[in-house]
Amino acid sequence: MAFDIQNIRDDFPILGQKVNGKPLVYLDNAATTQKPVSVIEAEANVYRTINSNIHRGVHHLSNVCTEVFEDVRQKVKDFINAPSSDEVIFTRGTTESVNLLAASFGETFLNPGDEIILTEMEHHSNIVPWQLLAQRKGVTIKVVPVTDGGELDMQALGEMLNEKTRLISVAHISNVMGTINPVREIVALAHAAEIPVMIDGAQAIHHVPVDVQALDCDFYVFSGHKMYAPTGVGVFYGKRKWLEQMNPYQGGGEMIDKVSFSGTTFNDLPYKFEAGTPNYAGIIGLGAAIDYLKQNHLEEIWNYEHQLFEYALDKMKSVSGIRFVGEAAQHTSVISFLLGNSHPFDVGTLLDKLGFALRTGHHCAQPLMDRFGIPGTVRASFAFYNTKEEVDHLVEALIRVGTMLG
Amino acid sequence: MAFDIQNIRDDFPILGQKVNGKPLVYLDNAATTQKPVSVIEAEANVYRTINSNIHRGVHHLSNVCTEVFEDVRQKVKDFINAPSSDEVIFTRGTTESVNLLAASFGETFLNPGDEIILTEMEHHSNIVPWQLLAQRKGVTIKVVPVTDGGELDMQALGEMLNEKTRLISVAHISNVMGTINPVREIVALAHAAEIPVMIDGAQAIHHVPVDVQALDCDFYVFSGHKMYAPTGVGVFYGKRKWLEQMNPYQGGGEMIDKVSFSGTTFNDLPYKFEAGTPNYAGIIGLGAAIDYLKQNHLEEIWNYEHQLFEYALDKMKSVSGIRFVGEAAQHTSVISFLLGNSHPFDVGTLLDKLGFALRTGHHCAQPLMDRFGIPGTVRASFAFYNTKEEVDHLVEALIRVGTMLG
Amino acid sequence: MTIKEKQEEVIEEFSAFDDWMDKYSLLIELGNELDSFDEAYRQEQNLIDGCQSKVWLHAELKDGKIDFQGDSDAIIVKGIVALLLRVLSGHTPDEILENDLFFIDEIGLKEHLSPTRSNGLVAMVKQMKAYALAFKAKQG
Amino acid sequence: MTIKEKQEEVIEEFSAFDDWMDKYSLLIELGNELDSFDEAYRQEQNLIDGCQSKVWLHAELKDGKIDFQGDSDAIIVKGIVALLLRVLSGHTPDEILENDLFFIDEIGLKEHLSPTRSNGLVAMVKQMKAYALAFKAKQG
Ligand SMILES: Cc1ncc(COP(=O)(O)O)c(C=O)c1O
Ligand SMILES: Cc1ncc(COP(=O)(O)O)c(C=O)c1O
Repeated sequence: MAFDIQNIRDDFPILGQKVNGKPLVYLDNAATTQKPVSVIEAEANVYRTINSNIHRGVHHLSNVCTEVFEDVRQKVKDFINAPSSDEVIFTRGTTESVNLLAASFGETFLNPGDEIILTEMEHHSNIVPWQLLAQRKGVTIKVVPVTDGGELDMQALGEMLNEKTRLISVAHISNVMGTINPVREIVALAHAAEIPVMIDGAQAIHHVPVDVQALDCDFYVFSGHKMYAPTGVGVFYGKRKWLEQMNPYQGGGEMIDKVSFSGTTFNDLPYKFEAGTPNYAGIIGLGAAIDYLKQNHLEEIWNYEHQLFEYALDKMKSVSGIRFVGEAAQHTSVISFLLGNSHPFDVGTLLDKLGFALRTGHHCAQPLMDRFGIPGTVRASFAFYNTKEEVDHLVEALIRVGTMLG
Repeated sequence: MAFDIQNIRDDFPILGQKVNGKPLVYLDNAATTQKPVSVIEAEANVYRTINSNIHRGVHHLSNVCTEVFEDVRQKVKDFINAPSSDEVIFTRGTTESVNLLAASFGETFLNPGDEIILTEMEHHSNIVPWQLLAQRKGVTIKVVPVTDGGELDMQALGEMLNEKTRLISVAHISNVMGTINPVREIVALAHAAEIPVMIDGAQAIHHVPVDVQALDCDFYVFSGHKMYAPTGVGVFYGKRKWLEQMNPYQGGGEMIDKVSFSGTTFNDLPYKFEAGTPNYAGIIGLGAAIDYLKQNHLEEIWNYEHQLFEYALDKMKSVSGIRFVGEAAQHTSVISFLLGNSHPFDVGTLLDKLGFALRTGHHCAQPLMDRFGIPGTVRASFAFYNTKEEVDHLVEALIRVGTMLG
Repeated sequence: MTIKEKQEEVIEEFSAFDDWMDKYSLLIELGNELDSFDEAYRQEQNLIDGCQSKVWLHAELKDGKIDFQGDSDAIIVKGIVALLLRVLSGHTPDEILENDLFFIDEIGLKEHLSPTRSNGLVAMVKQMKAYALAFKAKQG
Repeated sequence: MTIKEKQEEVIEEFSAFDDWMDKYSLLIELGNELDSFDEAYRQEQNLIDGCQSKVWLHAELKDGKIDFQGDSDAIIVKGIVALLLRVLSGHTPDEILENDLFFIDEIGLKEHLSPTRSNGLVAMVKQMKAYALAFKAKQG
């Protein structure tokens, strides 16, 4: 079946916009993706037809809404091939998922002097929760360096592991450089030393196959809004053996079994980690996003994205003065660059006037900027609704902008 | 201007539904409210027209989306009359807001032996976060008893205050009984002893005027989904003097100023407490909900609800064998009751078959159920789109159900 | 009667009613008529706490057949318990394990046996099958 | 020229251009032509870190008038800085405090002075007004 880009684009109403009088070229997909009609309507239809607070209701709407909601847990389980939907916990986003792990795993298992390993290419959301925990708990953070090419220094990682290491937390894919990290190898290495691994899948879940059993990772987290689903939805996957031992995360409705002032007991998985009314309408939107991706054949989406990326990289190389930040062999459709000595803000601002939406700045990865000694980059990140024509126009625009900025 | 109930109902698409062949009578508003078209469309339109990750973008969509998002902060500030929009922090819901306070205020100010005061009528979301904190920190929880009539024992509260008390956290309105607590008096009492007060406004924000400056409360929290806005949105209001001193809550994007592995500094208010991509589409929906309420004249909505409540209470008294749980003088439109010795589940199930959506069970307030020695209640909770005719039908249905259950 | 025949009998009985309220009247009647639960068995280990309602279940093997006793604090749930006992009690572990329970769907009570319902009935059916498995294992 | 007249002059200059890219070419030119910032003033306390770009601002009172110097690491921001200096530098604190800055809106650069933009310009304008207030207070 051919991948029909025009059909695909028609599914995303926002793509027809004009910006500053120019057709919108949306290349800020690593920040957030656009939503197909089916996702927008799935969420709106919750409110139009079944809206009711979920769980423990005896009335019709509540039961229907609960079933549709719980179906999504099943869909997520299938999407990441988790052993059980009990291991799929809904959060507000990747950031909350990492904070959940830092709070629950941290409170349960970490003690002063323990070490956790992060990398120099992590997003702030996979750094700051650990720094806050480190302060509270007297834990030390070790940082795997990044090579000039934008890859993890695996040898350094190997040397960092020791008997004090309690956790490795690493991005599956860098949000700045698109580097695909060798997460399977990292898990194997860590497990040899009986150390659990969390993978930050925010940039991976929609671009590469994710099979948590094949990866054998202990935790895997991602955001809905970066995979064509609504905002305010995230997933925290954890192996049952950890989830059962971990302290609960937040307190509130849903996550309890019995509450009394003399003692409270907690609900079973996954509810133990889901306090309060969840964003069920948004989560039902996530279910629709998964359906949409499957209907459009994930393999084809990934192939298309990969071709588009290769095409873009090749074309962009021709822009005079362009410097790429991160040129890893394993790469998804995220390209960070600088144009001569121009400030990323200037490049981004001019591109905006030509209709292009790109992100500039440190991309919430300041340690990586420091590593390369740069204040920021311009980042073009592609999704499967982008086209080769858009790439061509981008290249023309870059040449024009480069000339203007001298 | 007359309050036109038919126009109002037309704004809520779900209300036209049939359930089990009967017209839906939705009386589960304390669990979650229905959404007007303007809210549903506001959220959908974000995705159709301006969706882009907010803050720090240089491109058009990102700027527009950021402005619309930040406008809502202003709307919430005005709605609760906060001194500054910097004191308005967006969360996932009431539950997360309480957990935020427990984590940040708790970590910053509480020490072993300190006491915090809750009440017997709190929702689990205003109990369990404090229990988890108490365990971590060696803090003691004191509990204000509830009278037979369903009011707070204010004398007991007064006697509980002492030099070890660090915080009072109390519901503005009980989600089970509709009791309006004398929060202004509680704040005055507490402030005389220099103790801060958090008010759980989940059941109040849309039913009574809330002016945080008039209340002089230190913290006020509520959920969007209970005030006609989307799921996955909550508000945490806090006085600047506390917010500035409190440790950050979660780590991640947005809440930082500078990140490096040698030391991280945090962003200004309100961002210091907002880690990660917020649920901006849902939050923009909250803005639309506030606009909708204002367009329909809050005073008229409250008056109508109050009349409806008085009408309902009066009519329901005529049902033989009915027992009300909580009969406070100050009351919103929430009525908990039991029918003879019938189990709430049976009453709720039969009512459902007649088209009525009511909630049964402990309503996430088990300590209150224990207080009254009951397993649960049946709860009818009204919103301004409910009608006297619906009340009449409910009363007929209750009589029928009462007879069936004997 | 086989489990299948008993189920068909129940379906037949309920087919007389079009109206939900009539079906529920019958359930309430069945609940009220259910043999009283032996108080000696009203113990923690026989309790299934469904949050909205409680279910008690006791099982014994007599002459190779399982004798179930059950109860609930909610009368509608108790009516469904009565139906489940009528259909499954007095059968061998093998029979219980081999037969699907199709009557619940057919008489329109499926929603009460959905895993998202917190009335204890899903857990009760699972528990009945678990007893059958356990007794079967014991018999060898 | 008064602040008002200067603003009108800027608007006049920009009105020649319909196309965004031409406007930005002019801004870039203005940025490139801006008097170089005295390196002695490139200090922490003169830095406004707008996250996307940095702005430096120095102010001195000379003969009752404020002499501003400014810079930015982004050339477009620097162009806007140049315009702000041209309009406000060399005026008395009172003049600076009394005059609204309407030219930014008129020439279509409003978005760069939105509080949600993180380029440092909003903070810079605030800072210029704050200097005017401070010098006014000092003069008594
Ligand atoms: C690798 C990575 N981790 C974490 C995050 C944070 O995700 P969110 O803002 O949705 O919580 C992002 C998103 O920018 C990301 O790219
Ligand atoms: C008084 C009260 N507090 C807290 C909550 C929890 O709200 P949420 O589930 O939206 O976090 C509720 C909602 O049921 C409530 O009624």
